[in-house]
Amino acid sequence: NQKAAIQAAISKLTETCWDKCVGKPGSKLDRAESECIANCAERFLDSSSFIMQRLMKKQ
Amino acid sequence: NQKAAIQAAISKLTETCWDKCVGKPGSKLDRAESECIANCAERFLDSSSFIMQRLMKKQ
Amino acid sequence: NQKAAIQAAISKLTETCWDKCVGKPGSKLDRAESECIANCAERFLDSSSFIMQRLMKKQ
Amino acid sequence: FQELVQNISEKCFLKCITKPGSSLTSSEQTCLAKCMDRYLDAMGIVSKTLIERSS
Amino acid sequence: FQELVQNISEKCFLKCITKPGSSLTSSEQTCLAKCMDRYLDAMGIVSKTLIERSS
Amino acid sequence: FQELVQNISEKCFLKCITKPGSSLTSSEQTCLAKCMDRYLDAMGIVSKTLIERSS
Repeated sequence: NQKAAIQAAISKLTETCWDKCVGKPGSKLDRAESECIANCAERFLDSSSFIMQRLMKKQ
Repeated sequence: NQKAAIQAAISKLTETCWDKCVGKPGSKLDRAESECIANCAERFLDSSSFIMQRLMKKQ
Repeated sequence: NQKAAIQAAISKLTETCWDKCVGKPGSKLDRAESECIANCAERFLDSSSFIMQRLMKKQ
Repeated sequence: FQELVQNISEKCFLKCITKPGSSLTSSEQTCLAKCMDRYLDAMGIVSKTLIERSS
Repeated sequence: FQELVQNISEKCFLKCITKPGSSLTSSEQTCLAKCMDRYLDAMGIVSKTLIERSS
Repeated sequence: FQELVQNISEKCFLKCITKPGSSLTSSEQTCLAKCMDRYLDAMGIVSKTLIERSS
């Protein structure tokens, strides 16, 4: 169902953006880390839809 | 069932501790590697239960 | 079924050999990259069958 | 819930327990606690982003 | 098809978007396009190898 | 069993076959054999630890 799909996407994206953006865990996410995570999630979704559209044109 | 869950846990933990502890494979695991693997497995389980308890308090 | 198993194997092997062989993506795979991918796929299959045979002897 | 515990445990074990010893030290526990909180923060940002985009 | 999109997105995001900014730049898009084409090339080589071996 | 073969193949391929050539060399085979034995040793230690803790 859709809810499970969204939760799986949140789970996977969090792992990807955590690895890309977060260093030593501090007492809060600093501004650079927070921005990086938000941009990482947005750009990952942009990248996926770019890839999907381009793949569909090829077929 | 429980047996499958334990085998999955063994499989996953072996991968994690292998990556953390074993270098170039020799003719046997040296003492530092063996200790590292045992401690890695113990501390991973400690960490998981620490995380689980802390998550449950938050909810 | 067999077709799904082959597709899963293609998918997994492509990931492994991509990580091992391809650097910055260019306008085509250069010769070293193509050879590396083909050899990587062949040697991975050799390695798997070597491991499988050796494991079966142990049991 | 199980999957969340699993993901946080893996990510934070790698960051916080670099040389596993004979018990969890207090500094390792502090690191795990912070790491878990930051992971939940990160997940919150990701969720917000995904929900804004899908609406 | 979904799994292919997922695999290419993950591999190519890591290679092409090193510092995610406020939008996809044109050079990031070029990189994604090349990366996707090279990934399909790699998959073609792997498929050929697997099919030759299994026959 | 299939999953064990898969895990060992992946871990040991990465450790032992750094530059895949036109055949498996004998030193690569020796490395694979040792690597598999050490992986099984590691799995034995992990299993023992898990079983002791869960009893």
